[in-house]
Amino acid sequence: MGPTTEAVDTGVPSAAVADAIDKRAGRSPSQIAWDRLKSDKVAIGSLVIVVFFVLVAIFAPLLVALEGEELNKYHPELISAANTYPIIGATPQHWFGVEPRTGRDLFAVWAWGARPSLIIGFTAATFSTLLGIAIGLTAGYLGGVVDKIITWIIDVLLSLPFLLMVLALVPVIQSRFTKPGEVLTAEETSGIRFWVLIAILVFFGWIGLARLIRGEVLSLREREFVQAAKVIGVPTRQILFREILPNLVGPIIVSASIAVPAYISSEAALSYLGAGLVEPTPSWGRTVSNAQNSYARYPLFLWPPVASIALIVLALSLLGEAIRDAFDPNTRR
Amino acid sequence: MSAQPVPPVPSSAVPQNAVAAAPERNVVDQAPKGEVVLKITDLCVRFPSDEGPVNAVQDLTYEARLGRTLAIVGESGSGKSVSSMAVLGLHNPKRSSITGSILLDGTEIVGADEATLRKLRSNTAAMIFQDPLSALHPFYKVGNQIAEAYLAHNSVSKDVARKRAVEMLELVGIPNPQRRAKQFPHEFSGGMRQRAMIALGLVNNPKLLIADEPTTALDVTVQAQILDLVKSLQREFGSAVILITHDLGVVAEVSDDILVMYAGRAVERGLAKDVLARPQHPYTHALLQSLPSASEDSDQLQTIKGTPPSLVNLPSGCSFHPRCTARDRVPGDACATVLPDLRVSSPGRQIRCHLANPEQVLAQEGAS
Amino acid sequence: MTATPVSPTTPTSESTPTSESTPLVEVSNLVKHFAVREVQGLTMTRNTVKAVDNVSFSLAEGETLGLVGESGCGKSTVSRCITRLEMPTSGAIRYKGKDIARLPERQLRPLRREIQMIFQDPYSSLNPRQTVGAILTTPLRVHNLAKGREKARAQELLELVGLNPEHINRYPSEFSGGQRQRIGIARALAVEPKLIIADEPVSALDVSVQAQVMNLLSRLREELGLSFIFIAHDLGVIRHFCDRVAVMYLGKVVELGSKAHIYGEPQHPYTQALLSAAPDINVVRGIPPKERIRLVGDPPSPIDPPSGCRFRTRCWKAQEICATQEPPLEDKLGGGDDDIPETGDEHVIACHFPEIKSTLVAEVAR
Amino acid sequence: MLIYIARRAIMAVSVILVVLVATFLLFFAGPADPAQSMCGETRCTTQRLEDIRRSLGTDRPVAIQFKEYFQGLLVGRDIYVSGSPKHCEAPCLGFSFRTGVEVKDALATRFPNTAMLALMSMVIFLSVGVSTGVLAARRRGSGLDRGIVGFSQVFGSIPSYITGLLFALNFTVLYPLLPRYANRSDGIAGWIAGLVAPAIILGLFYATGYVRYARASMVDTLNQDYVRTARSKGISEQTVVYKHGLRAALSPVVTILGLDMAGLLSGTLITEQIFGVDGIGRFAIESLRNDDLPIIMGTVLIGCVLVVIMNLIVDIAYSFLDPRVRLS
Repeated sequence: MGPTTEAVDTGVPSAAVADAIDKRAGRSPSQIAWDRLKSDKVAIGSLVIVVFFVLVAIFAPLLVALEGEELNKYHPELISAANTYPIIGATPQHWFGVEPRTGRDLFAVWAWGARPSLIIGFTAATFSTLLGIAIGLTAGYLGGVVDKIITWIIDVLLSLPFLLMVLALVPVIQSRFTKPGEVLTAEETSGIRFWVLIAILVFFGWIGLARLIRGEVLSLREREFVQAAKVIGVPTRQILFREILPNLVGPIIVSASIAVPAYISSEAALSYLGAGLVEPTPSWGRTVSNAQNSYARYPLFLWPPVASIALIVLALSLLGEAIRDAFDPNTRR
Repeated sequence: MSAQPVPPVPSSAVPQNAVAAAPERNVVDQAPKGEVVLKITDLCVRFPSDEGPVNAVQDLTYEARLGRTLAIVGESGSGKSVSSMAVLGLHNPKRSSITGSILLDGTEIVGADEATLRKLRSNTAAMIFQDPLSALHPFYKVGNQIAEAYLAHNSVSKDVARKRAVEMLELVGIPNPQRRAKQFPHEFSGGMRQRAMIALGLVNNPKLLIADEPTTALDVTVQAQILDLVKSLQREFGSAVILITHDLGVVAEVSDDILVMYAGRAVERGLAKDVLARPQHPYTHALLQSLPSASEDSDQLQTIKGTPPSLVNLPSGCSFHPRCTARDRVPGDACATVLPDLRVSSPGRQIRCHLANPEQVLAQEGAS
Repeated sequence: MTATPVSPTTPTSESTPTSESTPLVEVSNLVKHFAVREVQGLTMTRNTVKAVDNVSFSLAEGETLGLVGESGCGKSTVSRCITRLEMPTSGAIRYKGKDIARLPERQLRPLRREIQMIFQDPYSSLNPRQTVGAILTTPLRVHNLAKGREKARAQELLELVGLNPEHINRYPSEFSGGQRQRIGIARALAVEPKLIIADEPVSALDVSVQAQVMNLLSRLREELGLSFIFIAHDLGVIRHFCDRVAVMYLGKVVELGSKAHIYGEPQHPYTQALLSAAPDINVVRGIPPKERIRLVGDPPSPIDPPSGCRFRTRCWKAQEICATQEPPLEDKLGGGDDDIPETGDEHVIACHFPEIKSTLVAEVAR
Repeated sequence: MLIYIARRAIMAVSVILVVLVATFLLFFAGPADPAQSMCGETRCTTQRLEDIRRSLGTDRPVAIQFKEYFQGLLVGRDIYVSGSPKHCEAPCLGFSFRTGVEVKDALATRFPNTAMLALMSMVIFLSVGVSTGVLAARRRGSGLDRGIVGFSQVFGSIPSYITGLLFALNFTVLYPLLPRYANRSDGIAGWIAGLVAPAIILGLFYATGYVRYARASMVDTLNQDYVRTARSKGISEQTVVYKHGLRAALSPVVTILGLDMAGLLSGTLITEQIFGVDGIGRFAIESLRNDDLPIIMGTVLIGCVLVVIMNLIVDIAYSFLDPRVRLS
């Protein structure tokens, strides 16, 4: 139920009479969403946090230099010989203390750790979004056998236990990059791991968006404006990209903005479980894994990575929710 | 279309009920009387919205009488459905503000508590809705949905209520009611669903039946069946019927009285046949003129310029004045500045218009 | 109004020479079936919905044909076949003598300029993500029209349909339903078509706006010399706008004739029932028709239509022959030629027992 | 109805088959040499490597290996373990490279732990999630509603392993408020008590999602015409909300439950690791570090079968909830 609230428009505007009151250009649905987003306090707050971490990642070397430290500099002199725990807490030299056993500067580990998280998160989100759009559009628009095959693949992938598969897949795929008998350096292994992670996240990540896009295309295809374009003789590709795709901008942006925190979270989880990034690439997830056993004695080890993962994932998620609300105000509370 | 003088209306068309009631303010005194079941006075319904309060219904006054059908006519957003939902107290009190008075069979509805409303719903006043597919619960069997309403107001066993539901389905002309009662709504055809909806409405023999666009979703041949059904059931039960519609043809087929609404306000009231034959409000007149006819050829349709106004931002003065062709017949700028009252313009007729001699003016309008 | 064909003045690219005798559109034996799956209990059956079954009609240049019938009668499917939104299962659709029923999209494209469509829902028929300008210039770009002055042409089109050309940068959401329908009409006119298929163009509009759009269509038809296939369920709208009327029931044309025939002396029981059921403005004015016909029940499913005459299950005249033999669509009772000499049009009915009834609509003293 | 179930079952079987083939190809036909990994750090002689390969059968063509694996699954087969043939009954998943224990048995002892954890958390997220969501929907726009939605948004956005880890470290290690995981063999009560903490964390994390699904679904349903019809019958508001509203609101929630099954298994996996629960997830991680391929493969297969079966159950439940699915 809803009373219509149409704009007051007295009469059919005569062409001769210039409409002096209303010279403004129309606002597209995206512009309206953007305006809504700008006035959303949660969104702005989340954005500030995200920007903070992005800056940390970009300027990590600079920040570490500012602290006066290096990433892989060991400080055995700060480690207690008796129990391998550091003898210092947070100090002006070591803002987040040092790592037990090795005495590495934890601020450096933390600052550099922001990089892989964000790079993996954004890269995987970009590729999985592109893949999702491509597959979803193909399935939705072509329909028929292609659609059946794609939906079947989606159904199969959706019933896979994701984490278990990924855990099992990471070493297998990694071995694909290794020739038999070859011994890789730690840097090489860690570089391969980095791309394997992205590949796996993308491989499992496109499904949701593809499903969504497929469904939307199926319903948009039946909308009269697409029919009108067909009657006009607009070529199929133009219908797809000019008529249908712009209507999916909202869902795509929302999906991508929700994918980024999901991937950052997954990277940290996998690294925590030992199937993610390996030394020497710094990673918050791995730091958490290393730090959990020292928690009772040296909680400073655990807190920065744990808080950072929680904070960035939370901020990105809330930002994603805010974007969703901005595109679809009906879902608002 | 041409400006032919409209022939007089045969007065024998409608069976007249001659129970007298005390004359009251704003009552169309020439109307034949039945017992007043529903009396609405100065009803206002507002909904908050992002752009400001939506004035869905303003200063609405009317009554419904036993044995008579009142048609409430208007375009989308005219407030016709909103006002009738208020009769059953179906607006969420948190998201609407309702003032004025709705006396349903002697009980005040505005501000009534849930228990009071519950006793009246279905028992005293029932409602049937436009789209029977979405108005029936998809997960429950039709018979059970009807029985539920009966059980709510009668202390009988479930079996008795189910039997009653089957009887009702039979009454509204559903073949094989025993079997049909055990089916789900999506197994019914459109016309059958609306019949089931009517069975649900009448199961407690209410004094007032509100039918909100009951035939809009149906095809014409089925619509005719449903209208016939409503008419015959009304004759049988003697209840008051409020028919909400935008279709003037439907009004002419079944209703005794008419109330025309525009932008949340009543603009014309009277006997249906009188109003439709000789409308006095420029809006009613224009609406009738703009209808293409299946029974005569026409070259050019009369139109109403512009679009219905926003309920958030109603025009000053008379809401219809920006679209009205007769406004220059009113001296000064009264139409744009002063909201006209709903006044008695001729015996049995009320209009909300500044025109002193509307029929004359509109006859000339039609001719020009 | 009478059916005077407006001489075509619109410049056309290539075209087969159209003589007086060749109709603009000729639909013959059009069939459109849809495959559906139906699961009932343990069995799943593959069925076909016979949405359009053997429909034939033709349309002369400048003429307006109305298609009328209840929902599910196939009138929209016919329109979607002519505009080739659907590929017909069989049958021919000849446009200027050329069969377009199974033409591949590439060869169809030049013809798309000449056949346009106006849609029912003013909210779904305009892309919410495009400005009015973009909506109106798309057809121009596709067909290479008004090169270099697309924007000016779009503004002309807005003016033509009575909208403010200044509003070219607005989005559809900023217009009311009636205005949106005008934009849809302007889009159809952008390619300077000869034939417009209008599928329920006013049924989604409020009564007060409906007449505006009807008048606009009448004006444009006259000014631009357009031919129309006009689909509606409202008999008043059809009578107002069309020269000839085809009445459809369950995928078949049951009666086809001039407006005068269909409204003045309908012969098919279904046409009669339809006319009798539709509440009419003259009834509103207190002029009741002399006779009322009420049908029983709902239309049967097009998946399993009745044998013989499809209307027989609801027909009061049905006899045995109706169940066994399908009545052909043909001239009955001497057709309309004798009764309405001035038009001399065909009047065909698919019924075994046709009977003229001229008492069904509220008559106005003339 | 039966057709519907049959179709879902066929789908389920096809998924399992695909996973079977895919995992087999990835693990057994991949360049990772099981023999090499069995030898591990202590380098074997070439002769010893060959022996191991022969006993595993990895020197034979992939197709034959797969045939044997598949045969083992269906009817059982003999596998050479440290030189001597050992019979492995159907469904045979092989023997652990490391310990020589039959994979099936190794998984069977750990499976109840995972199942119990998943079940307990499911009870928590369904009951807490749906009831809170319905409450929020009924009080839509109130402070309570905003609080519920806000909390579920924040709590649901923080990865469960972060909250889980902090919870585990603080309340089972640092300040042991809740019991730590104990083996089933040490007593059922202690076992279940030990699963409470991980189940609460996992359950609450998933509950946040269900709060929002249930709320959205309920808000949507309460705006439906049929709820208005129900209200116009004069039945009590309780009946309107719970009989007419909730019944219809639940079916979309159930579909989401089906989609969540795979995710729930991932959730139990990481929760097991954090809380030290000896379930199949933790077992898989451990085997992964040891390159114990038969176990990894067995776990993936079992995990997949579990998800598929749960999906099937949810689908069937859905068709019972909604008569339109049942009959069309």
